[in-house]
Amino acid sequence: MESAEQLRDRLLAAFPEARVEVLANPAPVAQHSLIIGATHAVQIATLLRDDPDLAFDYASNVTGVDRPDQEIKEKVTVKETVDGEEKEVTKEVTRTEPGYLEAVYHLYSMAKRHGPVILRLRTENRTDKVTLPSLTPVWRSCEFQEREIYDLFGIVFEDHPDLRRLLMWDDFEGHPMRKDYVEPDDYEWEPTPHDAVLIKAKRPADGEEAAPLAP
Amino acid sequence: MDNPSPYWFLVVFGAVALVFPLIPLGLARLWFLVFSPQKPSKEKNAVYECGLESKGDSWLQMKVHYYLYAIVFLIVDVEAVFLIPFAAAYASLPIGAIVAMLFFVLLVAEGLVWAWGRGFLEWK
Amino acid sequence: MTEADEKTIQDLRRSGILLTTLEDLYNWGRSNSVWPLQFGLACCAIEMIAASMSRFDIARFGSEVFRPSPRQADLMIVSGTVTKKMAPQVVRLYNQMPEPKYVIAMGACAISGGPFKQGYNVLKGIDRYIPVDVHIPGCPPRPEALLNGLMELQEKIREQNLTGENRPHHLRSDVSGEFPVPEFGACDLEPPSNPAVWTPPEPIREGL
Amino acid sequence: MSIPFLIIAAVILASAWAAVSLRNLVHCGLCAALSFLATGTLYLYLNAEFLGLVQLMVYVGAVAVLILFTVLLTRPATEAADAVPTKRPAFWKGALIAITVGGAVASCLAVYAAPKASTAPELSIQEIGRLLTASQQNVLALIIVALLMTTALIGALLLAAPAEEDTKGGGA
Amino acid sequence: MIPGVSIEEKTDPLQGQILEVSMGPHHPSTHGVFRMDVKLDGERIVSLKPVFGYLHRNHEKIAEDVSYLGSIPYTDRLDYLCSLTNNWAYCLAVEKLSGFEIPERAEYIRVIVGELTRLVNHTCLMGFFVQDLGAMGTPLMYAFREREKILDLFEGLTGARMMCNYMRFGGVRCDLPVGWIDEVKKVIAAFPRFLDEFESLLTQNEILIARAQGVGVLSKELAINAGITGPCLRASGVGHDLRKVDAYSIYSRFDFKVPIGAHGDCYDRFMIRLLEMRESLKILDQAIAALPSGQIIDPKAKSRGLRPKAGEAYGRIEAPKGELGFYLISEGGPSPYRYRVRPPSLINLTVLEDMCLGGTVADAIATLGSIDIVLGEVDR
Amino acid sequence: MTLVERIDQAPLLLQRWAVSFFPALLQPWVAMLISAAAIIGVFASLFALSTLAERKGLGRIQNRPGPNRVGPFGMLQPLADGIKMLIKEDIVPLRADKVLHFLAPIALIVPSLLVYSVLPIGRNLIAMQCQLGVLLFFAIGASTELSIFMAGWGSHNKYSLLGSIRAIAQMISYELPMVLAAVTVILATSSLDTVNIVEAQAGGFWAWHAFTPWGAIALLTFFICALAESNRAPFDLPEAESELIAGHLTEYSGFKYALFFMAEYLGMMAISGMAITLFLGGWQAPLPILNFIPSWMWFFGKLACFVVLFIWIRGTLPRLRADQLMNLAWKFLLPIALLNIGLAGLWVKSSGWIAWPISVILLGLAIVGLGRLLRGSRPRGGKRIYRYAD
Amino acid sequence: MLGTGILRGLKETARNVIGSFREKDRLPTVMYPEETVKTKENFRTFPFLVYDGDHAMPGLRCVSCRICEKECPPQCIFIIQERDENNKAVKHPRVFDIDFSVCMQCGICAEVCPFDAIKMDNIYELAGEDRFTGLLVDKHRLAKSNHYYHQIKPTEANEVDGRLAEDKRKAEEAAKAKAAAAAAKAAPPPTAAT
Repeated sequence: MESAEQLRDRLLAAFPEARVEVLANPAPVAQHSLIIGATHAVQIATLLRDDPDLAFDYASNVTGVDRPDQEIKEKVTVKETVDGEEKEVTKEVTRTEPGYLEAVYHLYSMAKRHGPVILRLRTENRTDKVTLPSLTPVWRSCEFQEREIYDLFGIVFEDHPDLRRLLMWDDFEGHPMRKDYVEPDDYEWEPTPHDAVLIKAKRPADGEEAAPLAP
Repeated sequence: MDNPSPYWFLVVFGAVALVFPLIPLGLARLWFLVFSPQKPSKEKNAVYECGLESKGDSWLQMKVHYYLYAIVFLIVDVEAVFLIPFAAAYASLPIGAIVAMLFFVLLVAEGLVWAWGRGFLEWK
Repeated sequence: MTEADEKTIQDLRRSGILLTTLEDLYNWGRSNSVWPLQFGLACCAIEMIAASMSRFDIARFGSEVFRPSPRQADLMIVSGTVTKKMAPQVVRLYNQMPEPKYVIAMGACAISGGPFKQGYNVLKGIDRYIPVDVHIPGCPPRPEALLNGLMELQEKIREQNLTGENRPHHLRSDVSGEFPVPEFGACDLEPPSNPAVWTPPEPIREGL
Repeated sequence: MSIPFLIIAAVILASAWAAVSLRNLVHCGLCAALSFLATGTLYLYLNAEFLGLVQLMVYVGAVAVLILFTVLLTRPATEAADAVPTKRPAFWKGALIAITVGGAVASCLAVYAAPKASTAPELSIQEIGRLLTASQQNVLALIIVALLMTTALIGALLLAAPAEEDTKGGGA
Repeated sequence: MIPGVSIEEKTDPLQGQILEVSMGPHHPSTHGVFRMDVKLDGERIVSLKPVFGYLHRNHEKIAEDVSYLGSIPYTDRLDYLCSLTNNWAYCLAVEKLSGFEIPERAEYIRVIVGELTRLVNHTCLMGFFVQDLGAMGTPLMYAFREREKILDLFEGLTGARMMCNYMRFGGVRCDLPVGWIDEVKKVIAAFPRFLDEFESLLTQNEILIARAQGVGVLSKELAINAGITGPCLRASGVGHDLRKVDAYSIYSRFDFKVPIGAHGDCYDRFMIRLLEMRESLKILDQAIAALPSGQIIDPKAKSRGLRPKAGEAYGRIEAPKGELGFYLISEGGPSPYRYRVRPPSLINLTVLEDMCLGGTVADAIATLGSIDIVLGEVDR
Repeated sequence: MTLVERIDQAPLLLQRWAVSFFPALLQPWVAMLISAAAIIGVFASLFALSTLAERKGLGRIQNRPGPNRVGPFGMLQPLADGIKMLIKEDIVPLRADKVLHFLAPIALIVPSLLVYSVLPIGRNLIAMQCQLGVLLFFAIGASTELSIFMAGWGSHNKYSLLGSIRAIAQMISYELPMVLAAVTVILATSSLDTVNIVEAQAGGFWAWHAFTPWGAIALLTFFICALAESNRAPFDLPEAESELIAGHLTEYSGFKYALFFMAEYLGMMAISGMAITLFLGGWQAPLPILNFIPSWMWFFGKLACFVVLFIWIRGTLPRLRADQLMNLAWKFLLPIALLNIGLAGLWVKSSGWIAWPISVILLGLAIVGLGRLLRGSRPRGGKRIYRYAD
Repeated sequence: MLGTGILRGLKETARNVIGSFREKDRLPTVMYPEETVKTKENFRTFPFLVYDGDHAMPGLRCVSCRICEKECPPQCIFIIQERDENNKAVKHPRVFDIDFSVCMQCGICAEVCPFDAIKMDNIYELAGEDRFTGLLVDKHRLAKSNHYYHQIKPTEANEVDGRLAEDKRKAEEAAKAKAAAAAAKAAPPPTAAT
């Protein structure tokens, strides 16, 4: 099978305006993925499915990932004019990396028995621009999984035939798989030491130190 | 009536058979009165529908196919009714009578075959 | 056994052998013919099915008649995780069972939410909404544990009085026969528990 | 006029009245079935055994079912029937037909002289069977009945069959 | 255009009303708390919408809170009929993420318990399927009779009947107890007798044939496009088995075949499982014969306090129900940043409506039974 | 009267003895009352026994012992169930048609009992000998459909309504081949009187109607229809658990449900009794040597065999689908039954041996042909061959 | 076709009925309250605390290190460490509760315990009416003797005992060596070379 880079080049050759980037995966398996721009996603997906060399006829796993806004502290070297003299100063800057929601598609080919190709589609942010094109028209197997992503992460898939909540009830508010989802406070006092439970039950911890660990 | 017709037994039996289920039902009613009060309530006595609240009316308009079925049944039932006295008398009947009856049966059967061919016997 | 109990028993003795015989018969009949609702929720349901299969054979206790309709069932075996999405249905099914009815909470999930207690969609114990007669811990409990729970329940039924102050609630006319069905709220059930059935225990832990 | 006859007659009349006057069509159908049942009983009481049992089998077993299915074909039975539409011409047409038929029946009854001794002939089932094909007239009647039944079957099916079946099953 | 078929609802008032019935969540044959909102025209289905979530236990959310090790017992409860293959798939994903090696012996043990799990699953499924067709539980009883024997093996090896919690990253938790292999041999030697019994009880039964053949047909093209995996896919005529395709673990060493059907109906799905069990028995025989001695876990691997380096991995195996995949993203923390299960049951349900349209309720029940779902996995 | 005869006629003698205490005017009526009570008593206890037999028998089929803890060998299980049913709260759905909901079980159980009046249970042991016994059986049996409709429609539940519609369609469809199968016997014996029919089969099992080509086919037809008429597996569609929860019984609780249950068993035993009467020699012993065993024991023995067969089939077979069920009735059983009448006629008119080959050939052709036709509605039948992927 | 399959099925069930009277394999029912399935040695249900010696509380092996509490996936273990008069931590749990109504019987606590102090029991008959007091098990109910452990899991217990004895020996040796070293440091003995 072609490597991620080759695939990117092939896709860029077919759709020169499209955004296709390779995202390296440092894990030992090295399943690298392709970040696809939303505008050309359906065309690229159709190509991946229909091209006889690629023939990715089977979308195995479709899932969402939530990347909240991150505060990144980094040291930046800036040139500043101090006392009329230009100096290189190292400053610590706090920068907020905007968060996004991501839909990840794992594609395989049953015909050619190769794979996976991993597509990643990213929304612009996590609040209002959370729309992505649905790939259900290309692979039917995305139908429920995209509904699940809509339910749990809040990504709205355009052109999805039946975009409703999949797991939670219809009037449910919020998207529970997001990292910042706050669960309803419905624990009773209970004997388990589950930290959250104890905090919720508002009982101060003993404050004792942990015993020495195993020798 | 010194020698009642055998069918009077049906009347007597019918009466007894009517009383038979009423006894336990009455006993049950008595039990509820004395010991265990019945507690009907809105939720409990609602219509069961897989644990959900029932949607829509369950008394609804049915398909015409059920009706067609009943028609076919009625006709064949009547045919069977004609067959019974014929069968009872069969042993003493001449061949002509049997042929006539065969004709009768075949005529009705033809209707049945027609209905079969047109697909009216398909349950939908 | 409290004094009041003793007194009731004395009262019963006095009121004649007929009543006690009736009570015995009543309890004998009920306890030996506990028909469960055919109702499985999750993993424990498989062990519940296993309990009705040839190796364990719940039929020996007369309980193999798993009725699909709540109208003919005596026992609801809550076998598995009750999610918040499922809880109203469970309560409604319980309501639709005729009295006298019993509930066995089978497995950790049904008792308290169990390992999934931390989940946002998991009800932390079915006893928040309906009264549970027997708890069977385990994840899942062995089929024998279910049989053990069933025998526990039969024992409980046999000890119930037909008259007197401590007669079970289904014999009282002043206790309602149904429990409010919770509704879906914005992110939790409304109400989150039925205070008439369930009160959380007082924190009694020493050292906290 | 014996007491059993009175009881049976009362049941027939009451259930027939209920069948036309009840609001719920399913109840009407069931009352009609009761009326059939009572009629069957009347036949039995009059020693017309075969007729009585056939009445039970065909009317209670088949016609009543047909009626109930027909009721189910209508709009949901719970909907209250409209009040009798006295204003509409249909009512007057109906009334006219009723009066005509009633008059005809009444005049027939007036002309008809009932035979004095109305004891039913003792007719065994074998005798009935033999009579079915005993004479040419009887055979003719039998064949006509068969033809009628077949026609009724085909006609009823064609009338009631949904339109799609008509277009589809041309070759049969 | 969405692949698949659709049927228009009739609106002709003479045709009777469309009856809306919900089958489930409490229904004897929805395999747990599953619900199908069915619209019926007479007895024909004109619309069938599955409703999920009645067993949504937040598995993924919980797994993103607990340690890598702590998720293993939770995976047991995904597809609660086959906990060992769930363990396996998860361990495979973690192994891919952190690069552990698996010793020979552990691989063999995994194959043995994995195939035993397949036997358990298929046995039960066939029992449930025939139960759904209305048999009074007899085939199910026979199936559970055999299942108990295999559960005894699991109990002897892992300590639990259903929730085995047996595999660990880089191997398995404990070695085989003394005499366990002999018991396995006994069980699998007796197993063909059960299969024969089951076959003569059912496969030629006219009623079963009438109920299952030509019912719930799934075409090859739709099956591939809808991501159907496992026996459902193979019954539709696609010879796709991850044990052959990926040849993960040591499956390339065994001689076994992949049965495929030609019609894609309920009967094929039923028969494919029956045939697969016979193949599993073959694998078991070979694996037991070749079981090496040695280590059972990679000494480099650690279970407690595992913190894989940042990265992601998708590991998949051929679970009895189809492709079971785990997708993990690590940020280097003690628990995965993103943990996702690709449940075969949920995705196999995608085509449920297509398979049921035009059939009767009874067909829908049969079709659902033949797909083989477990709600713990569908809703997670 | 010999002792054997005395035992044989014991029920009758007991009845006469009891009646003799009453004034002559009342005697026929008291006799009727006693017969009615006896029928109800005997068959109600047989109902209890057969539920127990069913639970234990199904258990044995399924490799488990079944109820064995209530009383000795679990014998008291039906009693416990009965007590429980009696004290169970009786739920009538709020939206149900209360009158029909209440009347349905009663309207079902009365005809289920009435049909027993024409079953000859032993020599001279028949509650009501009448000329048209067989017709009476079917005529009264036909009214149970209405009761089931009342139950299903009266419950105001979708499953109930669907179940009852199915039940009616099924029962009317199977009534026809059943009646036609009985017609063959009427043809052969020229009588509708059940006693005459039994007596026509005297002399040994070779005289039973089941041992003629038309009789065998008619018995088979009758038996299949009996399964369907009593809503037993594999024709238990009206209460198909896996589809319709409990069909028309869904909304019934307490003793009303028990009554339905009882009616099902009573119907099953009545139809079995009729099959025995028509085809299996009724109370006749299979061999003349065995005549010392009381006639009613033969009847109940044969009945027990039928009940066992019912249980056995229930424990083995999956359920048919509604349309297949209808097809089986209309497109297989009905033509076969019609043809069978013709063969029976041939048999009666011909000298016997020549009818054998003709019957066998014709019936064989018809069964195979119709079977093909029936199977033809499916895309492909028969044994399938499975390939293996490479 | 034409019923042969049905007949074959009927034959199969008939064989099972007859077999149920003759073969153990066709009537595998265990008459539960009277007889029980012999569970396998590995079988686990709920955890218990092992103590050595005759007295439960002093003999607990648990040192209150709280590893199990942290590793327990559903977090059903609750431990508070014992403190002496001087508020100094003692290697003994003051409170050791396990909520059986939450426990998922995974056995991870026993697996991670470095002191072999918590092990998996094999009792399962715990059905009761009371959820809170009945299923919240404290250290007194959890404590079971090493003897009991040997009874339910002989192989494993022997292995553990061996390992503990080994550890103890090593620890003693180490202590001895340490003491010797300390002594040597304090005053190098002349015989050290031998």
